[in-house]
Amino acid sequence: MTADLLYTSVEEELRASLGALLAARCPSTRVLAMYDGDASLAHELWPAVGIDMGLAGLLIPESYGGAGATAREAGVVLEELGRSLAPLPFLTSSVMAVTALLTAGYSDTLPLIADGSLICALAVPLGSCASPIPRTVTIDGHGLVYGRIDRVAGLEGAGLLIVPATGADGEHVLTGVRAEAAVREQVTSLDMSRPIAGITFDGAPAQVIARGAVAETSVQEALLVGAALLASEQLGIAQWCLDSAVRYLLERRQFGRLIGSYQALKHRAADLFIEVETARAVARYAAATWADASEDRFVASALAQAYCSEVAVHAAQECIQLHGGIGFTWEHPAHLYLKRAKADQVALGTPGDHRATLSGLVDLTM
Amino acid sequence: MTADLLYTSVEEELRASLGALLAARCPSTRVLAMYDGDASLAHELWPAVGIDMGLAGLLIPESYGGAGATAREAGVVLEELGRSLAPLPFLTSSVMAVTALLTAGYSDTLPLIADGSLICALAVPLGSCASPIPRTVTIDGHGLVYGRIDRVAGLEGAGLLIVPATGADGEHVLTGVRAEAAVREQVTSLDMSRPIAGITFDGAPAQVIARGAVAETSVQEALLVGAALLASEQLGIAQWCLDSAVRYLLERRQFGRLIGSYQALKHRAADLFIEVETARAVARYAAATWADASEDRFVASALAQAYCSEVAVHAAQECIQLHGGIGFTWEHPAHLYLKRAKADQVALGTPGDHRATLSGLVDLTM
Amino acid sequence: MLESNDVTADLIAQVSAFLSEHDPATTDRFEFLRARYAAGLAEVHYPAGDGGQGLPREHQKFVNDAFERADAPDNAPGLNVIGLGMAAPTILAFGTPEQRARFLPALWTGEDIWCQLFSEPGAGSDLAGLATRAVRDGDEWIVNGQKVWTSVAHIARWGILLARTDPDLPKHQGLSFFICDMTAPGVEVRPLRQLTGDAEFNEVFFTDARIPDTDRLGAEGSGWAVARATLMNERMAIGGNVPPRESGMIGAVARTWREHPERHQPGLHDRLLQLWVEAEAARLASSRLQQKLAAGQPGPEGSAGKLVFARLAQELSALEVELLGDEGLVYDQWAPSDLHAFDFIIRNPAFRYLRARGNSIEGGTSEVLRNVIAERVLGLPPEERPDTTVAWKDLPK
Amino acid sequence: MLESNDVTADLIAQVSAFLSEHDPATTDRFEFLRARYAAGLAEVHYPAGDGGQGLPREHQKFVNDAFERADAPDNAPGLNVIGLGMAAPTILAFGTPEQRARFLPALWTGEDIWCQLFSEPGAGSDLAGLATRAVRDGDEWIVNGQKVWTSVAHIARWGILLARTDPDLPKHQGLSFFICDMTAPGVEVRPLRQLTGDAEFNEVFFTDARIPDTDRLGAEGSGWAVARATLMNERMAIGGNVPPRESGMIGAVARTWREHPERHQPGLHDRLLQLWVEAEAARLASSRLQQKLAAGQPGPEGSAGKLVFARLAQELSALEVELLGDEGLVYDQWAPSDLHAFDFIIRNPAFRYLRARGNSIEGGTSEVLRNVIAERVLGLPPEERPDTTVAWKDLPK
Repeated sequence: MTADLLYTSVEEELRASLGALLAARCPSTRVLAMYDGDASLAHELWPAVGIDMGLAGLLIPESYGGAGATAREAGVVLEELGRSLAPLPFLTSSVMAVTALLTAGYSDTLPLIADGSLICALAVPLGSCASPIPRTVTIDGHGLVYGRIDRVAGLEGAGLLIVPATGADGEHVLTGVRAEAAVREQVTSLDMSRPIAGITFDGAPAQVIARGAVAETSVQEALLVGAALLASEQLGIAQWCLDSAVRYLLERRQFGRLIGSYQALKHRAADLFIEVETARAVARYAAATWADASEDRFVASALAQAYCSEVAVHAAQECIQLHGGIGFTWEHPAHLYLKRAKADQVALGTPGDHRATLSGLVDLTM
Repeated sequence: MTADLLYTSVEEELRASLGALLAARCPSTRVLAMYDGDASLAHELWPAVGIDMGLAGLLIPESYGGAGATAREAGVVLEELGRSLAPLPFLTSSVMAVTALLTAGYSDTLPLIADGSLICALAVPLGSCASPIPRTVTIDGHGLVYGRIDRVAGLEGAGLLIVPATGADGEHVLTGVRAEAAVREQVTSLDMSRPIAGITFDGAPAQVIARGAVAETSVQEALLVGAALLASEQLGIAQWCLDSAVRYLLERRQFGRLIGSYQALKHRAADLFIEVETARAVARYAAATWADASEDRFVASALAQAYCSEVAVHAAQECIQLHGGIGFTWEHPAHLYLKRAKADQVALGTPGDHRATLSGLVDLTM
Repeated sequence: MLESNDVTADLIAQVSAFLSEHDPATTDRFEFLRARYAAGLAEVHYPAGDGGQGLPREHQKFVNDAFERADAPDNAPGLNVIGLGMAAPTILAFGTPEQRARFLPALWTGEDIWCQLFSEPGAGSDLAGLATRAVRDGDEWIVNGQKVWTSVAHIARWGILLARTDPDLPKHQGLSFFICDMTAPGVEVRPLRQLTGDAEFNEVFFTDARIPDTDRLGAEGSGWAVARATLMNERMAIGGNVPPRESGMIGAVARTWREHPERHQPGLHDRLLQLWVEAEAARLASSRLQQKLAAGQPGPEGSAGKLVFARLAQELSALEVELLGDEGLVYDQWAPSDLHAFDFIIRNPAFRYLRARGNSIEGGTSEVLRNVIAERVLGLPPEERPDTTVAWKDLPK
Repeated sequence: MLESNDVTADLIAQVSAFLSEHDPATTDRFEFLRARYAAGLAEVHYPAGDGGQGLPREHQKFVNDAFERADAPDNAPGLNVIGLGMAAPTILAFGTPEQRARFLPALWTGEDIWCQLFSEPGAGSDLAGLATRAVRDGDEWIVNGQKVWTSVAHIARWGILLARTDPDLPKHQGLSFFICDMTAPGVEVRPLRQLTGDAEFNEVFFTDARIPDTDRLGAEGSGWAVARATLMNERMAIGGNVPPRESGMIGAVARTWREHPERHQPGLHDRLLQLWVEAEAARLASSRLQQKLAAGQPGPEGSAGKLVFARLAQELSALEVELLGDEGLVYDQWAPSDLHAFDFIIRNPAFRYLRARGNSIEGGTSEVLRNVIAERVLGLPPEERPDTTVAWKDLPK
């Protein structure tokens, strides 16, 4: 295993500039407002992050106007998006949809994504795993799609939906449908910082992006690279929670002492630190295997979700508990991280789903 | 649920007299000696406990010379045996073998067990669960048994083996075989305070104790009441471990403070206290359901093993850790409790086996 | 036993006599309850003249049963938990005869709802560190400060208030205990929204609010002793009856499991069974504790029950969401609802998951409860307390 | 980089020259190693004249590789872990030129095995509280006391000893560091049996044992500083290479799982997979830590690795026994064996289960390591220490 698990200086610079931008323009009060129906943050932020910083096309080859970067840099971006809970379509459009299109060899839309004029979304339920490919939509002989997909993320601002469908003969068909052609039904969800909605197609006209094995692989790769990089978002969440908890332990006094001097709390903070640092190694490894197209990337993706999902949830839970009453309030941002962490735990497969995948990959079957 | 989960005054008296006897005559150094081949403790102790105190026949009706007591009193005895690790055939002979014989309606040997002149052993592997009944021995038309049973407990001093066998037609046959007719092969085991051995029958003459459904039920009841009451032994182990750990926390100083003043250790002791008190309720409930022939006794047995097994192991592990280096030495008795607790965890079914049983009983199936 | 039976028989006879004079079908609800209080049939363990007859508490259930059989209105105890469970015992223990006569009847009938004004933003686990000041001004006290986590403050007529009357004394010694008129000028109640979106609790702000000295409970400076008694009653009240198997959170998750076979996974199954085992074990432990209390063997082990309850509620609700996958993320509403925490079963799994986070914080954090068990049950040394001997005003804040 | 390559090339040339003068096939093993030490090819980062050339440590592997290619004998570093890993760096850092010349050659060749005499029955985590006394008597020190957890003491020629030379000073200030002749009169080594039945460690008793003052390492009273440096080297040594996937305990349990399909249960399966995930995650974390160290970003996170290693070893070995049921209870032998802790894979699951209990105690308990992380990495307040300013003799024992 020779993957570099550290951050390169380029990656550190990317983190610093994105982090500074988000610290200034994505305060937790704006994320909180999304729970009361104010979704304006996403629309304001994306031009700065996606277009001005060029992150919309981070993974798109330079020949199509993108930055030609790898999963490693995308992982760093996701760490910062996790740390700030910025409600952006980076994972859904710039990582997953782009991966599907690149794998399908369907390059027409890539320049539009790269220059920020188009946001895409892979139309699968948030909880989808790479196996089996989720397909609840059919495409008929006239190129019209029918069916419903529940709980899809990344639809805000999306112009094009990338929809895995079943052809008349049962064949996998990956289709592109204009967002206006679908009926969207918003879902009130635990995590309003990544909204989900049901979409229904009732004879919506679709382009065919790929067919057969290519269509299947395109969706699989998108879901797997999504799983690998979601781990970086989870790492960012966990890091915020650890930092926030430690800060509070050094600030709050009870019984005449800083609560950070109580050994039981110190030990819990130490355990959390270990988990976060371990999650960092796991998330970095997952990103590196996809950057290198390593054979181990399937193990690394499943490992990343099986491990980092749990760390993010645990960190968010501990963050609230260590804050005591204040952590239970609407006003304190800790709950926003709990909600995202819990949603991320089931997103792109639960830890149990990923352990089941691993069991086959590493020959530890029932 | 109306079962009395407290101890009656009769039970408290039984505990006090047995506890005093064991404190005087079963020091941990003698238990330790069993690991270096000195098994004399068992032979010395049983006359006092089994015969003089009359515990050999505790569950045997008075009409057969026993004490006519119930699973409740047997549970109290097992708590004390667990607390002292006394290497006695109470669980194997006085509880399990007696239950098998009573259920089979085979009363001939009961007076001999009650007066202490005979020790019996149910010849099943230590890890046996009630379902399926373990049977690796056959009985032929001449009443001779053939076969091998691995890792059987309670053979020391046993005169009669109660052997579940398969008849020529596949029928369940519960047989009695004189211990001399079997070849015994001692096993070096994790827990030398309850030795186990393999036994082989090569045409050993057997009496038939019961056949068919009665034979099957007799073994089942023996294994289930064993599981219910083993929980009391596990409670006794856990209680010793908690007491020992707390005593050390109040005695040992490091960095100028009693280690019991360190909050992380205090919290672990508190958690252990809760587990032990919960195990007490569970073990008492299991004993009460068998004493009352309650319908809930099958749930109670599985619950008792699924819960109390883990508590005993956890308590023993914590006891060693809280003792630090001294807990890792041969000289300190903590390891004797760890070894018994770990062996008890797999005895009469692992916690996983009992959870699987519960899943059927409480309608939570896969 | 015979004597006890006689007492019970006599009480049931009193109820019959009362009912023959006050027909529950035709009498106004509060009129009926006021008369019941006046007749000494409110709570038999209250003193004679104060709604009771000074009898042991265990007789009360026969009185209640007799009224229930007659379809008489009860005092809706669920709506005035703090009044009945905490304020009333404290007033009985520390109140003057005038205070008992003035406050208890309307408290017991439920005409007056009561709230508790103890916790502050800076004083949670460390309640005695509270900063709300009461300064004497003639026959009155002028109160300034802020309280938090006050349930029902928005509908409460009265509150029991712990405030600092002497900051020059060490923290536990400078406190006094008051009965506070929640409608008085300078008392402002604001809903406090929590992470579920609901506002089960309130913040209460005091700005030069005035409390007559006659509404002080117990001696000046004895507030901590009075508050400890109040909190002891809270802990007793948390005990109560043992629910049947598969009650509460385990029941909700077990139902979800049975209803969603398509989401079954072996790993989830084993975890569910483990939690089922722990929940049932905890239920038996509560049952044993109740039996101990009934047999007159009380102990501080009630803390253990709350600790375990919180952990199980959290693990079970977390499992339920995971079991349901993205379907488990669906939330009913973020706007504050009118439902109460104890309605959690009719809300959805994501709500239960969030609400359960509070179980290990409210009413004593799990960390404080572990300290209680370690110190009071196991006798381990107390935490270092640099704050108990210094004047409150000189403590670092 | 170019320069570094030059250094390496030069070293390889030196090895070639050395080998042409000392044929490993015909030279006596220790003679060969002594010559290698004298040639400055023992450890290139040792100083010139003391077995090395004062070069950066990373060049050493090229030297070792070159000797290995020539089938030359090595100094069997696995047999003298404490000597090479702890005593040697301490002697290099604090020893006089005479001490370096006297002790290092036979240490490095492995002719002399070394042991460490630090821990005592009353001083485990709190090492600085140790009670072994060294009293000056002219040019010598007279030592009395007891050490414990001393591995290889029974075959060691020398030991590094921490003893109290001034009980009137606070605990950390009254210690001195000695090199102790294990063959001297008054030094008695007794095997210490542990719960596995083995005796991996020893107790060492000092009864008026005499140590010349010339064998003191560092100034009188500076023993704590010297010992800290020694222990820092221990922590470094524990790091080392990252093993491949499924090494160690997870490998043993995974093999048992594959070999025993008849014992598979869904609950055990999911727990095994969870632990596989944690073990692999921990392996990646160690790998990342090594990369940080290699990139010159050292940190105290090594403690984290040991903590996680201990927990996983314990959980995995516990699972393995449970997986095997009563077959997992079989034990090979209770009489002390000649095998070492690192042979645990060839012993049985029950042995592994027992031996792993020590992983969270030896070399720093998990509790102490958590304190280290909380205080040194996260900056949380240190534990209250009533013992650092009082004279050692006045501390409660």
